[in-house]
Amino acid sequence: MPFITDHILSWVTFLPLAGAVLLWTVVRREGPARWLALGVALADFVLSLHLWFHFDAASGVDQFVEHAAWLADGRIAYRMGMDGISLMLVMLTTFLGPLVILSTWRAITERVAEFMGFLLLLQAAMLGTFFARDMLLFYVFWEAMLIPMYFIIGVWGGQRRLYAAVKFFIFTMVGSVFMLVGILWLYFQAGSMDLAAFLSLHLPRAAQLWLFAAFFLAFAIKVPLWPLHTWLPDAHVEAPTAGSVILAGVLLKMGTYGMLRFAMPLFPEAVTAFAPAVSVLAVIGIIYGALVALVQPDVKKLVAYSSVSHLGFAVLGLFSLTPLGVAGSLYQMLAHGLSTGALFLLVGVIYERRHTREIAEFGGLAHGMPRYATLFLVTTLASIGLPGLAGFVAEFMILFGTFNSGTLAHGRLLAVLAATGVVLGAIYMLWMYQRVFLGRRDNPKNEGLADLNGRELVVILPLVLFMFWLGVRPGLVLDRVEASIARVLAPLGVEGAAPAGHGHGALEAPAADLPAGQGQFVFRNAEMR
Amino acid sequence: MTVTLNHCLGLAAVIFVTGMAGFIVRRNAIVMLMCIELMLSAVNIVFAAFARQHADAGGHVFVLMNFAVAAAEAAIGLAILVEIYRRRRTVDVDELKTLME
Amino acid sequence: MHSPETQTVVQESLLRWIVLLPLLGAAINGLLNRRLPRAAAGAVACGAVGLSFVLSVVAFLRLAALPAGERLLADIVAPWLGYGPLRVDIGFALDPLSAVMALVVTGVGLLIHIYSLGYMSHDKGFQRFFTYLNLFIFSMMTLVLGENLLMLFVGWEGVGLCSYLLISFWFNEEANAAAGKKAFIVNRVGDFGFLIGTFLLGVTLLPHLEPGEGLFSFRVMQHHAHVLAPVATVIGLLLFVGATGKSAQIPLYIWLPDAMAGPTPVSALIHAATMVTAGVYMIARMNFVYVLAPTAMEVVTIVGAATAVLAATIATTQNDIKRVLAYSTVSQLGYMVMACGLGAFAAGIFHVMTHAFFKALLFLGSGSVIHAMSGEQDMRVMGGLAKKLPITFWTFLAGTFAIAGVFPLAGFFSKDEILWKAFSSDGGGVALWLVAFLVAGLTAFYMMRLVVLTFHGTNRASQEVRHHIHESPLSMTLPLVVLAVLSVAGGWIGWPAFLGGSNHFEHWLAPVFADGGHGAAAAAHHGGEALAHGAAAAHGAADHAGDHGHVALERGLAAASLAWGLLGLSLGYLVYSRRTKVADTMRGLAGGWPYRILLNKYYVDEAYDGAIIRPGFRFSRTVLWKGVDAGVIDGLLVNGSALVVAVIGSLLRLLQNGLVRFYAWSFTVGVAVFVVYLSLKG
Amino acid sequence: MNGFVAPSVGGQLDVLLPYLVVAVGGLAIMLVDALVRTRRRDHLPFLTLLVLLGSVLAQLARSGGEEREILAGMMTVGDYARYFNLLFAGCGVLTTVFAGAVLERDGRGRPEFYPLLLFSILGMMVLAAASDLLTVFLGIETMSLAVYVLAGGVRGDVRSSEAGFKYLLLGGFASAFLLMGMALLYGFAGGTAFSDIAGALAAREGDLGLAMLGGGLVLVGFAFKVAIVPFHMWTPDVYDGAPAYVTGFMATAVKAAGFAILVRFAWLMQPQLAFVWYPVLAGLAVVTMTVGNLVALAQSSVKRLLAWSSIAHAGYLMLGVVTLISPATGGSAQMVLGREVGESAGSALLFYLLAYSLMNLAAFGIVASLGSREGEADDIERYAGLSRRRPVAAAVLAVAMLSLAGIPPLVGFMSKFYLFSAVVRAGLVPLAVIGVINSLISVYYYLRLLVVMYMKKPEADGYAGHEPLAVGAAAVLAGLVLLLGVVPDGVHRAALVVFRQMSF
Repeated sequence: MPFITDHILSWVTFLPLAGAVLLWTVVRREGPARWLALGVALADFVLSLHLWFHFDAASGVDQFVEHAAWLADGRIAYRMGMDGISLMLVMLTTFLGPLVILSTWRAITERVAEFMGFLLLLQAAMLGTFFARDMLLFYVFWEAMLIPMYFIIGVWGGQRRLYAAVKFFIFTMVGSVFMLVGILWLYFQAGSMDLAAFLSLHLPRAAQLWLFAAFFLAFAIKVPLWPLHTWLPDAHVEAPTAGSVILAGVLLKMGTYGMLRFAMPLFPEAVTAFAPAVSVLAVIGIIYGALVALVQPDVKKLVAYSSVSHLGFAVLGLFSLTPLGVAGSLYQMLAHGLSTGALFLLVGVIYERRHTREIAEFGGLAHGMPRYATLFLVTTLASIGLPGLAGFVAEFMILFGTFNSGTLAHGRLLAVLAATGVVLGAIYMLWMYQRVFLGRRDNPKNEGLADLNGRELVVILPLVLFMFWLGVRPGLVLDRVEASIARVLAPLGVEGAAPAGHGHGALEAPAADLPAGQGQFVFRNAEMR
Repeated sequence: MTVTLNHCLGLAAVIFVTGMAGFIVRRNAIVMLMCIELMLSAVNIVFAAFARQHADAGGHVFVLMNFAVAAAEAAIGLAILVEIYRRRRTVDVDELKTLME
Repeated sequence: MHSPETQTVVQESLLRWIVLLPLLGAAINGLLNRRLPRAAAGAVACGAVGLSFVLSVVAFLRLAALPAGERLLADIVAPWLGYGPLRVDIGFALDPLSAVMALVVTGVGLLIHIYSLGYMSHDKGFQRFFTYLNLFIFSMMTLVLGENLLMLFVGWEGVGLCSYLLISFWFNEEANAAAGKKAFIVNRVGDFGFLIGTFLLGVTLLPHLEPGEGLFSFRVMQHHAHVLAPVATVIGLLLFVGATGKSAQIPLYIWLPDAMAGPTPVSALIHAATMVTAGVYMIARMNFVYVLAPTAMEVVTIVGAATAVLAATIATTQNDIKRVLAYSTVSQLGYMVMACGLGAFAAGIFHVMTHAFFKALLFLGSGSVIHAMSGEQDMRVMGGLAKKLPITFWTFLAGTFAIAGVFPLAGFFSKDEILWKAFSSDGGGVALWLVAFLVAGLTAFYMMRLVVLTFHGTNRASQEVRHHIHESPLSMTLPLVVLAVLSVAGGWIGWPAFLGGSNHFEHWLAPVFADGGHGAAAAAHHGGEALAHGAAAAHGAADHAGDHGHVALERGLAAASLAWGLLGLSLGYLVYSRRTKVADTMRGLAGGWPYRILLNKYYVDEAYDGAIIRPGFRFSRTVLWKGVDAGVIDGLLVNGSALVVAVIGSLLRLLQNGLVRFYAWSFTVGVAVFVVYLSLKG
Repeated sequence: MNGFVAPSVGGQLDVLLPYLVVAVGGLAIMLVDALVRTRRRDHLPFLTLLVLLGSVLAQLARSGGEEREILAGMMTVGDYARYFNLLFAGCGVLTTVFAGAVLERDGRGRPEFYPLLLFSILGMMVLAAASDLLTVFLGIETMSLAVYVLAGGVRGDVRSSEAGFKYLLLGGFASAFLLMGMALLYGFAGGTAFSDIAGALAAREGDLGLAMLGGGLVLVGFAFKVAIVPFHMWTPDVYDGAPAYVTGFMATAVKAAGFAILVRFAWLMQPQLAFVWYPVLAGLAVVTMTVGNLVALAQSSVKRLLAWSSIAHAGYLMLGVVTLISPATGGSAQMVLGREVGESAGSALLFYLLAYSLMNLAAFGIVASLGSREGEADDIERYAGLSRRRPVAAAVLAVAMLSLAGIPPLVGFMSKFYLFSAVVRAGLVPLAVIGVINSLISVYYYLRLLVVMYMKKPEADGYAGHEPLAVGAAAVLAGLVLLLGVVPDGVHRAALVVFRQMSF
């Protein structure tokens, strides 16, 4: 169907939006609303499969490009494109979409149509953010994400939902507004909002530092990077399950995606200047998040803090400034999306049954609900990076990359410190698992809780499946992103996997005897753009 | 002595400031309205003076317009004031404090 | 895609099935679970392991068929991690070393599977148990046959997981769950070191790889070993941290005794015969690194020796039959580690094998006892079981003599080998020999104590318990017998030269470690002075068989250790069977503080708890969470700034007082300011 | 200059037509109301709409073409004037709709309302086209005098009359300053026509001090009308006291008119005086937006909240004016860069005024519709759960709020985007940063209304007023807010053209 495939990106992006509009205007009754939402999400996933199968991994350039003048004689335009990096996050988004909707089947009982509408709207905004190749367009999608999430938390949330919702909104805005000024400034330097035009600027160092700070703040808050993380636990705890899943699954990745797509290639000098500081923050976040997760009485809050820790890894990988670390970071985005998403879904399951998330309330659940316990365990193991599951690949690549970082000062020390996060991860996760699932089933309220039903299995199993798949066959992802990451990092003049200490002298050596596919890991400034 | 431009301007300034001060100090609404008239007349003096200096009629025209508008304004003001007086039995503006933070 | 270097070696697709069959079994049992009748479940599990044992034998024979120099079968299944220069394959390799381990793991594993059929027959988690057990065999075989360090790590973590699952198998008991968690976490601490070591290894190797070489492939690493020379010590130590976790060495041994919470077959399989020896295997596997790192080797030796002593002393006082065996295991592991530290990798592995036989036997025996005593594990209420459980008793006795190093049982050869290396190697010396010697005696002593308390004298259990005592079913006794035979004869393949044998075992392994020596020589070539020593040590280790210089001395020492062992045995017998002077003096000690210290395992757990765990939690809760998160960031910065803004707002609000005259006044002030400014400007 | 040439109206009728339509229409409606003796008066809004429609048609009949001076240069009618006239007419139409609905509901006859509305619009139209101090003065006063009554003329409503009177007093006080400024400018230029002033400035003849002081006072007069701190004090009280439909009119049309002349006047004085005024105007802009937002945070009354928000927005707009006259425009609009910056600022201002009117009218329309005979919907807490009682009204109000907060893809964001990009382009990055920080603060209180409407449980005494017509009109506005948020280019281009024609 050419009329679809020629504008596939627009279709993928705006199909959910159309669904949302329908849900707010026409389809108001609960049942139909649920099915419509599910249908739309599934359709969107099917559409996105086209991207997966027709993506040309070799080149790594933006593909399925769409362009239409928008403002200022086309200096600001509707520019959409997708490279390997976007592809992965888009697939994650469209893949989670239907599952999330399915997970709310029983959880959301009032204002169903509105809720589903907001979910779809959110999905549209997120997809747009991943596709946008025009800075204003990007910013519009970026900000547009706020509104639906704000409502999802604020209307369908828990006790302190108002506080959480506003906190989420304001926190994110704080970052964005400065980025906006930065974008405007660049706009007049480049004479266009085209990302490519931005990339071709040669900015003075001072300017780079300011602009990087402006952009980075926005993304760091979204990630969230310590110490800007405090909105996350509140948001997670108050948000309904679906909200948490989307939040952890995709929304947080916006931060790391933004860093990778914009902050890093646009301001190479600033990146090298800030990288040490940022990576230190990341490591603090890893350990800090883990330690705080250790003492959380609420399962959801524990998972929330674990996200802080996990995404610390992602940021660390990015600012290791090695292709391996960056790829690992991208992989971490996916792995975390799967495992933490699944964790929130599972927590939601027990919350639906018991209407509490206090760890102390539980114990010995494994007796009554073996399936639930098993899947929960697998997910737990995935999130603590057990080999064979997705998390391990990501953490290994990130830590190895950081350890191997030629540009990052103290790369090795940081990698070592970060690795302690792996240990701590095991501690807080397994301790939580023990207190919730093992031991005697003392609390009578936990008697006779139903095990996972068919619908819940359908929601969880695909995620678990992919945890294994990504754990065993990373090539699925890595082969598709290699070229794109190389392109994105080109402005940084990052050398390939040249070892630490070996400085630039050693660059030519690997270039010479690396076979094709590895040669691209050696960048010379000539090859930028 | 001959009346120069500066004399006129000086006089106007004095009257204007008087009106201004009166507006700020006095609490009687009617007096405040009169203070505004006072300031306007100061303006008229300036216009007239400059009109003479530039030998240009525009200033005089302005003065005339000014009278008209001032009258209209006073009329409306008094009308609303009457409405207020009906309800409040006062013309003390400091009493008008139902609207405040 | 097969990385080029595998072309040179024989491709043997058999290997993957050795690993995958148990996984298949686990999958079947796991998915069908209760739906599968016990008999079928048992059959599936044992069948899977049995098959992979058979395949291991086949593979072993094929390997043996090759000329000694090129004994290597490889099976590269698929690429795993491929990104730029980083290339790691999913692949398996069989060389003399892994062949030995494979046979031991699948063989002993099979026996224990069979044993479990009887032992777990009444447990409602029967299918789950065999799922985990098969899963363990799968992980362990991945660890053993892994073609590269990362595959080994996969297995490494896998066995850790399985031990977690099996220790907390009866998770109804909070204690069991806790024990499982403890095991996993302590191992994680070890893995931390292992990972860092891996990174350092990879980073150092990366720039020297030829195209398509798998970064962590053992072959590749061995081939490039010389470039590791500068960092070998650090790598060696880091990897050893991992070993201290898995193989329960100081300071991370604390998890193993608690691990006895698991079902006894698990203790036998995982916490005695196979998994805990993974650390030793890994060190032997990475011998080419260690031979370059004399310092690391010394550390390994010392830690091993210390652990051996510490655990042995504790073992003498424990009352729980399984705990005694657990500490004995720790101490024996110390032995093996020490051997590796001395460069006597072959001897270490040899002891791994023999220990697998007799320690498995002992655990299964104790299991049989516990089974008979309807779950009782405290030896103080046992006794006099010899007559009631004849098979168990005699097999157990065989095991005891084996571990005590009685000639010509298995234990004698391996232990004597290690003692000799402790004495003769450049790393060792008289002092070390004495330590090891002491441990040997202690071992004999506490093992005999165990035997006496359990089987000798009259039973001290309650009426109905005593009433139920009965010999175990065939499925349990059969493995006992087989293992007993192995414990007796298993050592003969390592019959040493000085007793007129020709240590087949060491020769079989020689190529693996000889190459290590080779690499060391190369390194000595590259690395220069500092490493010559280590290289020499390796040589001493590698081809000591050929050296007949100290035959007399060797014989003397062997005799001494044998005598010493017997002394220990008889001492144990005397003290705990009938009243004598010696016994009384010994008992006199029992009340004293040395005894209490030993009984409480040197208070190590308490120390960890008080020094690290509690403070850690307190810090996280009070300082980080309540303090930094809630207090500083949210309270001070976020809500604080919001508050300031709000306050300013409501202050400005006060200006809006509704007074026209005030409004006019502010207006005028504004004008005045403007005018003044203009007059200044103009 | 000879001011004694009798202005020949002949040949200018076509241009004057819109003005005449409104003026005559206003008078006509007064007569009709006086003559027709029916109790019901729902024909008045209808007639008003007709008049406004007529003026609009008269506009469009003669759109395009050059600016033309008419009435001997008293007025200059061109696209600039037309742009604003259409804006005023639009505001008038919606105000009429809202007022009609509300007055009908409250059963309050206000026959004088509609003609006065028209007269105030007439004043605005004159103001937008004024090219002579005299017309400026007449325009402002016509507008103001009418609005005083619109605000204060609700019989039997103390708050209303108090608001009206306060407005009148301070308005008079302010016009005194305005006039004094004009007088001084007259003294400087020797004529009241803008051309005279421009000429004098260009020739640098006469006492520039007079020009600066006079111009400054005139600016103060305008600043009062558009509520720039510290000349804003009347705003919250009057907005609060006046009925919502009038407040909406004041917040949009009156403000727009004020800026219409402010922009024109600033551009007129720009060449010589930019450097003198620019810093103080910048200061005023910053203070205005900051004070407006900060105080708005502390509001519990919706109308006061909107009042303060309108002050804040006046601050943003002032930022545009600052950019317009900033040194970046090169002191002389003839330089190319200066010209570009000037254009971007001017067009941004025009677009912003339109956008601001759309979203504000939508908001006030809803507020007006929610009220009842007992009183207006002013207490923010009683909006609780509105989304359940009046979903459409709540949604419209929510859109308006988000747009005011500058969240994409709503026109509020686009207008801020155009404005701030002009500011940044002029190199005034610090001002832009202050601006965005302010809009960040503003988010908080705009969200508060959303929180109350959507996230709080409904109260028993919650507002439930329901005026389908008013809500419908507001919904249309909300639609426009969204539409122009997505495709603002057309309007922005128009604004650009309009401003060009006015300025060069």
